[in-house]
Amino acid sequence: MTGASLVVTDLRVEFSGFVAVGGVSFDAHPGEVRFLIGPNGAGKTTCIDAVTGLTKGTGSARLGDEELLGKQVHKIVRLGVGRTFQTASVFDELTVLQNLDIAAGLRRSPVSLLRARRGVDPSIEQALEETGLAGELATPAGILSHGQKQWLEIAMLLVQDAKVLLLDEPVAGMSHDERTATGELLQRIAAKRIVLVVEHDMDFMRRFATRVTVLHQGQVLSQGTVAEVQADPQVQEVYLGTAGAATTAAMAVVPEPLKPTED
Amino acid sequence: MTKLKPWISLSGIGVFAVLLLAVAPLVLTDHWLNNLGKYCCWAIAAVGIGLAWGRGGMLVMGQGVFFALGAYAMAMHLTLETAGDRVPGFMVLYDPLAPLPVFWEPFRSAGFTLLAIVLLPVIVAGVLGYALFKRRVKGAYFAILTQALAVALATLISSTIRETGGDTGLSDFKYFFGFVLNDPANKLLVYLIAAALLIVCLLAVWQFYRSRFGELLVATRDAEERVRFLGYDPANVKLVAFVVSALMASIGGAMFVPIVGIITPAEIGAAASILMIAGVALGGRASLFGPALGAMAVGWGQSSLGSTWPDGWTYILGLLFIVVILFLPNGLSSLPARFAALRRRSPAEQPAPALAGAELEEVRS
Amino acid sequence: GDDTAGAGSSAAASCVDTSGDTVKLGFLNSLTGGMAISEKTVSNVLHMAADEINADGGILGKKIEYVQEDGATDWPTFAEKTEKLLTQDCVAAIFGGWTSSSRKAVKPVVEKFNGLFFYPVQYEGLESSPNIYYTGATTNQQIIPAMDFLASKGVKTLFLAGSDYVFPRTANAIIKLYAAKLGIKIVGEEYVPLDKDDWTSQVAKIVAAKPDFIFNTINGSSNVGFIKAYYDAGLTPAKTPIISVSIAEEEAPAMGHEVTGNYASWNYFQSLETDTNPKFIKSWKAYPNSSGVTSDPMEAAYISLHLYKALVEAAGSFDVNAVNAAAKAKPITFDAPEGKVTLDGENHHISKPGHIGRINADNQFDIVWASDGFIKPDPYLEGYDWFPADIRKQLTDAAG
Amino acid sequence: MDALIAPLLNGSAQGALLLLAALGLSLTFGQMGVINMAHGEFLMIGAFAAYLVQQVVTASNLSIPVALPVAFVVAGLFGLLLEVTIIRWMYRRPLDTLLVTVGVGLILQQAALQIFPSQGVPVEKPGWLDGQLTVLGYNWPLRQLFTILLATACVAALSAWLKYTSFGRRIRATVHNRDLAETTGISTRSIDRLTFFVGSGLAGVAGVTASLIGGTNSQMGAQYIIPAFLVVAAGGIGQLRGTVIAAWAVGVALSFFAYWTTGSLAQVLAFILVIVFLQLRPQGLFTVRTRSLA
Amino acid sequence: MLEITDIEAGYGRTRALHGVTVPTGKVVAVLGHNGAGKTTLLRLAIGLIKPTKGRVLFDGEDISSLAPNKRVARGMAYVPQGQQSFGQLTTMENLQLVADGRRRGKALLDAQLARFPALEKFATRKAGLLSGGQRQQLAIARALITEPKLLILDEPTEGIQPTIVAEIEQTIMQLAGEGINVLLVEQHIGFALEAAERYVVLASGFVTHTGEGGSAAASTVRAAMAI
Ligand SMILES: Nc1ncnc2c1ncn2[C@@H]1O[C@H](COP(=O)(O)OP(=O)(O)OP(=O)(O)O)[C@@H](O)[C@H]1O
Ligand SMILES: Nc1ncnc2c1ncn2[C@@H]1O[C@H](COP(=O)(O)OP(=O)(O)OP(=O)(O)O)[C@@H](O)[C@H]1O
Ligand SMILES: NC(N)=O
Ligand SMILES: [Mg+2]
Ligand SMILES: [Mg+2]
Repeated sequence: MTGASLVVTDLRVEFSGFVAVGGVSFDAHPGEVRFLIGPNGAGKTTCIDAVTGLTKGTGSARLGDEELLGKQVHKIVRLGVGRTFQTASVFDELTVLQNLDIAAGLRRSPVSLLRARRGVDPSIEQALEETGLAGELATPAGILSHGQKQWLEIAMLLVQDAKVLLLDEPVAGMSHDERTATGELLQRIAAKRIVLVVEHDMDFMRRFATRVTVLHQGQVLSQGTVAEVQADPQVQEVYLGTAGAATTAAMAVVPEPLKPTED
Repeated sequence: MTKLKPWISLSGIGVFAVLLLAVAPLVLTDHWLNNLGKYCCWAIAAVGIGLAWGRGGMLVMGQGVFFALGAYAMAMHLTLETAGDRVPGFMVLYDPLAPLPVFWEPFRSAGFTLLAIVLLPVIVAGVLGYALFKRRVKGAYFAILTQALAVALATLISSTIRETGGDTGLSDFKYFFGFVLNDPANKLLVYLIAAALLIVCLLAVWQFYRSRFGELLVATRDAEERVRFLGYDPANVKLVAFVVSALMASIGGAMFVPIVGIITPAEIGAAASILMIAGVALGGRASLFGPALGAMAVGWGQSSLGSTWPDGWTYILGLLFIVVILFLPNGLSSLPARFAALRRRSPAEQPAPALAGAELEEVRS
Repeated sequence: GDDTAGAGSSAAASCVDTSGDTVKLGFLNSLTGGMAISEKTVSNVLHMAADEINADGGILGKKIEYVQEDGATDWPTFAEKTEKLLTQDCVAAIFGGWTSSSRKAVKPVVEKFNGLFFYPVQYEGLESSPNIYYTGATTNQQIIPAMDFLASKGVKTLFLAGSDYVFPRTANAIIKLYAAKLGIKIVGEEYVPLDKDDWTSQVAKIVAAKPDFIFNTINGSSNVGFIKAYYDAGLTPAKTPIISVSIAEEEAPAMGHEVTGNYASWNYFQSLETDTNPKFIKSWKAYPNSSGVTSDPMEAAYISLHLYKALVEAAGSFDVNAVNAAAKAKPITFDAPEGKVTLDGENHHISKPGHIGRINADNQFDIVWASDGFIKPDPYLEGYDWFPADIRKQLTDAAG
Repeated sequence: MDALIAPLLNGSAQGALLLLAALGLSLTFGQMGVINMAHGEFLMIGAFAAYLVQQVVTASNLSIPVALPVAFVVAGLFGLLLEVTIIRWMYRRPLDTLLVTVGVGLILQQAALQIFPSQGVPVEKPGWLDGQLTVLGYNWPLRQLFTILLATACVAALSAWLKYTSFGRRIRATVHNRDLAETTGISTRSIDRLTFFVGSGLAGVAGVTASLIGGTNSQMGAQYIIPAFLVVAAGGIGQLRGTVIAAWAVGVALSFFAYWTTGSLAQVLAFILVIVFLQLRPQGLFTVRTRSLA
Repeated sequence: MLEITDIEAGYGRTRALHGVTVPTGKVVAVLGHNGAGKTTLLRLAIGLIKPTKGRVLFDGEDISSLAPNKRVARGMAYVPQGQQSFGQLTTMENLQLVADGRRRGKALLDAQLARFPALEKFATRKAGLLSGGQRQQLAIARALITEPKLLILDEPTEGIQPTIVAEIEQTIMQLAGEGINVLLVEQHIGFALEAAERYVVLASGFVTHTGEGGSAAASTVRAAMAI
């Protein structure tokens, strides 16, 4: 199934009458870092929820030949779809190693579950290297910082060998350098996998996105390259800000003063 | 939740086995040996609760149900063995002409009885657990539901006097699979079986805890939904732990019958189920030895303190719940680690908890 | 392991030691749990009887030294404590128990160790054991007199209300047999678990069934709920009276005026006028922690200890076999508050007078009916042709 | 007709008592997440309070109306004491509150057994509750009507308090996230104490009613605790509306089962019914969903 | 107004802050990598954790042992990291919670609704069902209703859409202009320093740099924080 794409067609999610996602279509392919952006409440997280089985949705979401909608969460995961959460969730009582070992366990036989672990799986070692968590091997995940937990989540997806990584605001709360490191990590990962990122950090998006889909009020507002999307006046209006480039610059490395302040 | 090195735990079980199987029969009177046998039965059930609750986060407040399955299966067999061809005496009065109830018949067979002791809890816990876990019933709901189930079963047994002996229970067994129960030698044999079964259960959970399944169980306890997103069905993980713990309760119940000589609905109802938990909490819910030792301690307290000072024992038991849960949520077995922590004063030198340290060594070796 | 102070001796032979100037006796009552509300009093009156006997010089000149054990309303605990009393404490005899379930738990243990158990509460009969003495009523001393009383009042229809356990179920089985003989129709039969107080649904059925009388075999606090539901429903002793076998002077006060006018069948009432009763009442009222009223079960418990003294002194020994032989050798009697009772050495029950009392405004009982003298105990109802012989045979076979 | 109307009316009254017992739990369990197994003993305290009031207010017509607020306050104070000494340390460990309060319940029961006459004490029903109301040919005891009215009044007062007052909002906020509530300026300590006081006080009110139905003794609380928890669970955590419906349904079911089968079997069947229901709707009748994974 | 001097604090046996002193100023930015201890410092400031050593003064008064709600009553407000709201309460109830019992409560509430239109739109929805950004807006609105003297913000723009980020940043500047003191944790160093009068950089719980704010400081800080 290597090389299969994630194709979402006419996805709809309703919550007792409220249409959170109203017919969204997009696709994502291995080799690209796909961004999903849009105003707060646009339905980005809900899209991911629907694709991963957390929320019921109609329409279609296919990974290669497999329809994902309607399957149970763990079955979808077994098809190779992994995700992270807007608020990081790892197993606080277990160490980093144990967290990763559980993530890697998916491919093991039930009998091996009954045996004790011996040594560290090579795939885990590699994921630790990639995410820079090697030094935290024995740290209980509960006392990792916010950002470290997010890396741990990504590492768990790596050892899980997920073909699709759906990342909900993976760099929220990270410092600039950490964002850069994470972005580069995603680029490396994306070489062989599908990576879909939800983010509000436009600087981050500009640096690492290959293609962008913009959602607004549960609909696709715009789709294309970073430059195309940024140039879209509609996107500027509802998301980037009326001042377009100027507001975007507020997020940039060297911001322009927004408004003079008198002390 | 100190994690001991595997060989330490294993030799601990060894020492425990020697104490129970060799030392105890030599030094204890028949009466106290019999009592110790009874505590072993509770300890077997407690080991299961430790697995389900301590590691799996499922507070089973109705372990009496599974205790009952084993106990009543065994008691029905022993009752029939004692009655021979006749209908058991207690049934006669309510309907002298009616035959033995149908569900009693197969328990004439020793093989069926043994099979039932193992399979009944597996089937019942399997179906019940599947239904509850798939529907994501957990936490307090699960606790209260299982407790309600225990109460319902106890009430049902109490009210079916001809079929089950009712509130009076089943008692007055003369034989145990052909052995005369009144014979002290056979009593010793029964005790040894119970003690050996306890050791076997400890070994089983020892392996569980050090296995990957043990880690997965803890992960499921702490973040069930997250486990789902790693491709596991947490319902199955919990189901395994629940079924195993039910099986242990059933075994405990089955051995309780020949040792104590009577089983009644009171041994399986709300109070009894909670008392089993008291032992587990006292010893340390997530530790290996805690549940068993805690259950034995509570049993012993009941026999000895409950004897010399009955009113006081109730207060002590009440206070035990309060003090242990409040100050020692991980039970008495967490005391050594706490003292150790006190001795190592400076927190800066000791940033990682004990768990991490042990884990590290395990990885490096 | 377990480090308890085992005496080291094996349990096989009796370890009772009466060589000193005391004799050890065991008292076994539920001091905690649900039945404590009833059994505490029995325990207390046993203490009073022991004090009395000790003040009087003891048994065979030996002072009673008692070991009080808690049965904790748990039948296996009753069994365990019986074994402990017999093999660890080496008591010469055990006194106590209340529910029939507790007695059935004790029975195999006293039989196994050839001990003695004195049981003080009215019960369902159909039992006798060489190791148990029954000082409460068997069915022909309480249930049957009550039925005779009902027949004498011309009762035609009867409703049975009981707690869901062995005594009420068995008692009602017997009542139904006798009612058929007496031509009384049973128009309903309801049971509620011992630990449940709410009788409203069942009383609604009683209202609908309109019986002439209600036969009440409810035990414990559930009685309060029954009486309240009865009163709430507008049932009255004038039209639908109750006859109870487990409401006595102890229980009635907790029911207030709502129980007034109803009946109870017992052997002993506080209002009984005998030579010995005033002294018994006086001692009890003065006794520490006493409830202030005397009642049938506590009187039977009082009898049990005195009867034991009489038995041992007749045997000249504390040995169980000697005691049992003495019981058979000649009739042992005791001048009890209910009158002079005589022990039947064969079935180990005592003769008792039957009385029906009616509850007055003070929650005391006015005696309205008395049997023709003392009734000989007949636990297997051998003197009653309406009791099926085949059941009797099956029961005795199963027991033997 | 009687076969239908009698169980329906009796059951409604039974449900009302269950509701009174469950109401306080729905606060302390539903709103605060505390599984108070000593709630039954608070109910017992309310009943004993009613008895003590009757020793002072001897006019039996007056004593019960006086006993209701007194029992509320007395049981409430016991609850407050429990909160201040024990529960306050345990808000992050809901399952552990269950075990701790089992211990508290044991102690309270034993204390009551030793303090009061072991057989229990009489609580006299006021004269104005004597008699029956004829409903479709069935003579419905007035006391049952009283139970229903009392339960209705308590539910109305409680739900208004929770829904429309700032106290109510604060309670709900504290339940949801203690740290956040605290940093929002809510004194979570006072909210905890107040909530626990009211929840336990309601048990006291239930106790007064229970004392008119069954015995007033050390064991009385035990028979209400499990059914009351089942009612709260079946209604949906923190959902008063659900608690009301569940209590009524369980009461009526109990009564119908008792009418058609036996008293014991009715208990069993009612329990099974609730368990099966909860299997079908694990979050109870009414559910609150959030998006968090926790 | 808020003085934090020589603080040591942590979680259980883990110490997260070592001898931290925060410079005083109208707007103080706290910078640092993941896990540096920024959130811990703010939790300490509002009183959710207690220092094992050191002093916390507010308006000259030692508040080290004061419960958080008392600190709020004295004029501090806190917006925690991670878009926290009372999920079971509606948006409106979340706001009423803080408006209750305040003199100008209603007016303050309306002002916030005007500032964040999404909140007005979803006034009757349970806050637990809002999107992450909506919840963050709600959290800020809640803090502002209390008319704080000192506003403690933990990454207030995390997970917020750019238009609203701009608005929040504007709001912060504006509040600072109105004389409200701000203790701010921000990953957008540019904005943080722009707004800040002083800044402090934390690394592994130690203070590594402090200095005056202003855009000019950005390159210094960035150099200091380079991995
Ligand atoms: N279970 C639910 N019930 C009702 N409404 C919901 C539910 N889940 C989400 N919503 C609504 O659906 C809309 C989309 O939410 P979603 O979380 O997908 O937004 P988002 O694009 O991820 O926003 P953000 O960037 O703020 O995280 C929001 O208005 C939210 O309030
Ligand atoms: N509840 C906790 N228990 C134990 N240690 C904790 C806890 N919370 C945080 N820590 C530890 O304290 C240190 C500081 O964490 P803190 O959350 O203050 O970092 P931060 O600077 O806010 O990071 P981020 O930018 O990721 O939010 C980290 O090493 C973290 O592991
Ligand atoms: N013997 C009785 N009352 O159980
Ligand atoms: Mg989102
Ligand atoms: Mg932080």
